[in-house]
Amino acid sequence: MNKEFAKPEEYGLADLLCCAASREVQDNEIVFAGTGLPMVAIMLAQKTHAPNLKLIFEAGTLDGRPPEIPTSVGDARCEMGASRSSGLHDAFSIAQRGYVDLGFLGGAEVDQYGNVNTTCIGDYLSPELRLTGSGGNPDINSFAKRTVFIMVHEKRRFTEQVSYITSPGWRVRNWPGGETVHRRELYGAAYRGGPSAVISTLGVFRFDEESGRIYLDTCHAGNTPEQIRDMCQFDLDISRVSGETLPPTREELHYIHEVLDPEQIFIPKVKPV
Amino acid sequence: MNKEFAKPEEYGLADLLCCAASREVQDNEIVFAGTGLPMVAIMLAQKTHAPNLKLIFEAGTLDGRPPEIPTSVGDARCEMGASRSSGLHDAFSIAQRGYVDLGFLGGAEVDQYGNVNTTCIGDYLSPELRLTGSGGNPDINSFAKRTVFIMVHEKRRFTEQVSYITSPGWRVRNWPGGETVHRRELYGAAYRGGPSAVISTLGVFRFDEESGRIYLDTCHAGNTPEQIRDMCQFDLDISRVSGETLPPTREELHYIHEVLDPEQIFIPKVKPV
Amino acid sequence: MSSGKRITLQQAAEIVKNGSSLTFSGFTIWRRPFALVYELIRQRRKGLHLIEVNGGPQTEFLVGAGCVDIWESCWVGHELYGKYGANLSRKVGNKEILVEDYSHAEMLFRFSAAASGAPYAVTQTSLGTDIHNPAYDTLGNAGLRDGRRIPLHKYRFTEDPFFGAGAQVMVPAAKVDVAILCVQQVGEEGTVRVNGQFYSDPEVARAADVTIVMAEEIVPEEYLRRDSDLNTITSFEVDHILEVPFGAHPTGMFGRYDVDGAFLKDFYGRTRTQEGFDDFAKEWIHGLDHLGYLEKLGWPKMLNLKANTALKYSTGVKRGQ
Amino acid sequence: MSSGKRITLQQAAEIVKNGSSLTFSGFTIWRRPFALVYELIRQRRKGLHLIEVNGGPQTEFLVGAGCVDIWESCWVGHELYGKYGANLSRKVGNKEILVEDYSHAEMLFRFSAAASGAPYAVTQTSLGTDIHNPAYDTLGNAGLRDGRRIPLHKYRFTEDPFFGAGAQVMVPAAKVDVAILCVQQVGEEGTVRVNGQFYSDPEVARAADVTIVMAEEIVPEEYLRRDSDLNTITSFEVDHILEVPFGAHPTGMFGRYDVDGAFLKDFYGRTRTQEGFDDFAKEWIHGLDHLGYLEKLGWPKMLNLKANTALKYSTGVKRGQ
Repeated sequence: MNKEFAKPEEYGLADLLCCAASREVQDNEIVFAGTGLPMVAIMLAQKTHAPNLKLIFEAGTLDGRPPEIPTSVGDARCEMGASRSSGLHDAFSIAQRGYVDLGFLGGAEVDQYGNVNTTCIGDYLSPELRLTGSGGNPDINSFAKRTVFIMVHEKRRFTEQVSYITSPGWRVRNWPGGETVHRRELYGAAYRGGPSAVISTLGVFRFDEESGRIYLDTCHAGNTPEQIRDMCQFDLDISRVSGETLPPTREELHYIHEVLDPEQIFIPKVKPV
Repeated sequence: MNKEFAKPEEYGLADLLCCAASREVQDNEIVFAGTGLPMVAIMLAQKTHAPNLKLIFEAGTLDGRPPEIPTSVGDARCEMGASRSSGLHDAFSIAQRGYVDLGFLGGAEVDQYGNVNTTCIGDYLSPELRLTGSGGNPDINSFAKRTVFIMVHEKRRFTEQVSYITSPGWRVRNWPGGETVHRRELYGAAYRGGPSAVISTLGVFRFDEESGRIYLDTCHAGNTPEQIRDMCQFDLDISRVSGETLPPTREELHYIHEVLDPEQIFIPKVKPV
Repeated sequence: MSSGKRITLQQAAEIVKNGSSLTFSGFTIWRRPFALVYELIRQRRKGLHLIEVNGGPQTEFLVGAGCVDIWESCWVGHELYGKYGANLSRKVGNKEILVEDYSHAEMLFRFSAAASGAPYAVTQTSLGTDIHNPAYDTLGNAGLRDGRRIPLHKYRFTEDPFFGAGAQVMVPAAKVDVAILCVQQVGEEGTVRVNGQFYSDPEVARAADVTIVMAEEIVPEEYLRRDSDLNTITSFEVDHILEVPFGAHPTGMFGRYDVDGAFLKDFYGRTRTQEGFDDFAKEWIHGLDHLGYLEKLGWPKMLNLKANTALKYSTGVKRGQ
Repeated sequence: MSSGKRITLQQAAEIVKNGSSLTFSGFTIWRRPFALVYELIRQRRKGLHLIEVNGGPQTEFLVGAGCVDIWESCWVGHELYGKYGANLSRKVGNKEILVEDYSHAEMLFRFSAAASGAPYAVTQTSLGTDIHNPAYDTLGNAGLRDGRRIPLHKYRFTEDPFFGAGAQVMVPAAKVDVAILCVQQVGEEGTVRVNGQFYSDPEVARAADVTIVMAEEIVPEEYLRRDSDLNTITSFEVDHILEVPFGAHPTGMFGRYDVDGAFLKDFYGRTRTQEGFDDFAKEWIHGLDHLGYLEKLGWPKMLNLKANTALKYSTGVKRGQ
């Protein structure tokens, strides 16, 4: 199939994010997927460069091969073609046991160490806005070797310090004291890695495992490193930018729109001008 | 059916033990059963006075209604008609959760506090004879509200102190120190009772919950309390004897030999003289 | 054999008292015991303590109706049909409800511990997050930790002494008064067969003191016992049963019917305010019984949601809408 | 899709090294991976560390053959066909083997902990017994507690801090190198479907670093995935698969064949002495391969053991004999 890159007018931002996320997956990996764009990204990887990846849905579907995109991890479509339809105890036990290579997650806020908040905006004890809560975000992030966050980029979301650490980044709190330590010091046998990338609507960010700090890796077309730095409340490291985020290929766009999400449940189709 | 007591020549010792064990079961109870005579006893209770008892087999069969006596708790006959065929995690979780009313167990040695040994004869570190090991004996005995032991009565088996406490009686060891304490002090929330009877080939013994000591309740026909006391290494309390162990009824013998164990796998048929 | 476990929807709701702690079957927007949730709202139950592996529309309905004083869980929303729990969020903002946050795996391990009679579980999840921040112990701050239903601590830290695996979080067993399950089939004696993912249903059924099972169908116990290795929950773990077809609506049931996304979207859109919730409840809950509710939903909608028996999901639903 | 997981019996045995720790599927005299146990004996494997939820004939064969240095479990015997483990007992008497005793539930919870990646489990079973006697810590007394495969302590005591439930025993996760399972069906990619009781198979498969599945049949993966809620172990938890019909003989397999009681009785009767064992092994193990073994057993016996497909057990076997 046509592996040429598509032209800018042929795809939208959601397509770009989906393809960038898909390329984080390597073949044969065991991937823990949430609902929405991550699921499209993983299934895209399955159709293209990672045919042997194994998909786990938090609700209990193990090595799933849904024929159509499920709209939720509890969806009946998850069960079809799976190795097992089971429950949460299996899904989380498998994760804690160390089987999971990669998890895709989202967040409302992220800080420079990859700590993510999905719990509340403002003081936890008197929040401005209560959000959905953690879900499995901290669990997948605790147990997987790598996690990738997909986020809408607004300056208030790329914050100096998240209101509430829902999901552990590279430098976390050592409770009950609360002093900041490297994740490695806290996790012991469960230390297998941590957040490896944030894919925002402006660019792709990665982390330095030692310092635990985020840096800009690639900019999506039309954004400069400096512009992206201005869109962060913390001082973004732009010294390691490797170039522009690669656009979707025609093959990828075909799979997204003709095979995986023809109903445009998660990814709208760019209308020809 | 004929609920008259059978005449002495119509039944054997195994019949008597089986019926005595069966009468320990009350209707609607959840009963944890091992292989052999206990299983016949429980199924006998199911056929007679306890039609609604629920049977659990350690290997994972829950609320079983085997059409024939299984020869082991892993037997395919366990599965037939059961509510669930599952695994050990369910069986032991259900037990620890407190569902089990009664467990039937065996033992090589028992002491005056109902501690039972199925592990070794002689010093554990240099045993005269290594036995089968604990199996689920201590587990069922820890979690059930009542346990009943069925044992061959030899003087060396009714001992002052068992070689090894495999299964906890009423007075047990408080490790790491090893001082003897009442079971109630040790078990906390898991304290629900303990050994309630020993059915030996000579008589039926019960326990005083407060002192934890065994006493003789009934003698099987042909044995006097004094004779039974002489067959114990400890000083058996015979002050509370209530009489003779009731013989099997004709109905019970019918079920044992015509319905439950016609193949005489566990209970031999007494041959007419 | 009849076990006398069969009760009505009204009787089932009466088992849940003001102040009871409560949990449910299902996952997010799937297999939630809605017919009974509606009945609890009709009976104006108060002071409930919800302890959920994860929340969903059932949380939002009960919270919106003012039935809930404490919510202990990890997540609430309507997935694709409403991205957060607007009713919970409003009540948190107004300090009308106490929220105790754990992670999803922590909640699951808490229920697993309770289901196996253990007082707690050890795990390495969520280390270093604010979930473990001692200042954020809501029930402790409210002075509610009595060591009976509510554990004396939200969590404790320890170290693995066996393999040097490092820091461990001890999370207390999730003990609840009543679990309400919504499944495909239950036998007359209580044996449950769930089709598809069983989520955390086996754990919540066993963790609760009283377990009520609502099923699409009550089937002959013998039918289920013919293949005992296909069953999900044991007869004696279930105290009461009732047959309520389409009882999970607006959530979905594997193999039977899909999620009614349009209904959830409408709920989510209309219940940002208390007035909006009250209006919605007047329209869809109060003054109706379960059959009246189904009549009001109507045949065209229900036939459209009905799953294709080969595929196990509806081919008629326009998804994401 | 072929996964390249298929290996031969000989290759499977070679995965188990001298000194490996090893565990098995099944329960007492059911679904034990005998074809592979025989092959390990033929290959004269040494120094094995068996960690078993419970033992059975497979233990007795491996112990009798001198393959085992350490046995960590709770029970060994042949049920109705041999009431204790005579080979183990002999080697314990001669101090040729180390035995570490736990209770059955403790072994199960140890495997459950390992399977869920936890370093230990807490339980209240067996409190006050000599299982917890500190003097009887065999592996500790032998100086083998390295904190890697063998935990630093046999157990630890603690108290429940959450509900005042009292004394708790912490039992270490059972970590093993290799698990060998014997089941009815495995798919080409490793998905396992067990019929009947699954005992502790899911836990041991996940607790092990390498999992080998011997099945009566390797079936198309698609066949198993058509009903994913009937499967027992996930594809990616299984590393190697092999098809070995009647591979559990002389133990039984639900729905396929019964226990060969006569064979076990013969083994039990003849192997009280080492000479007896060696003689038995010469007759039934060495110099044979699996097909040769089946030929030697012969058609009349195997047809007699074969389960009736409606009842799931053999109607031909005279039980107890």
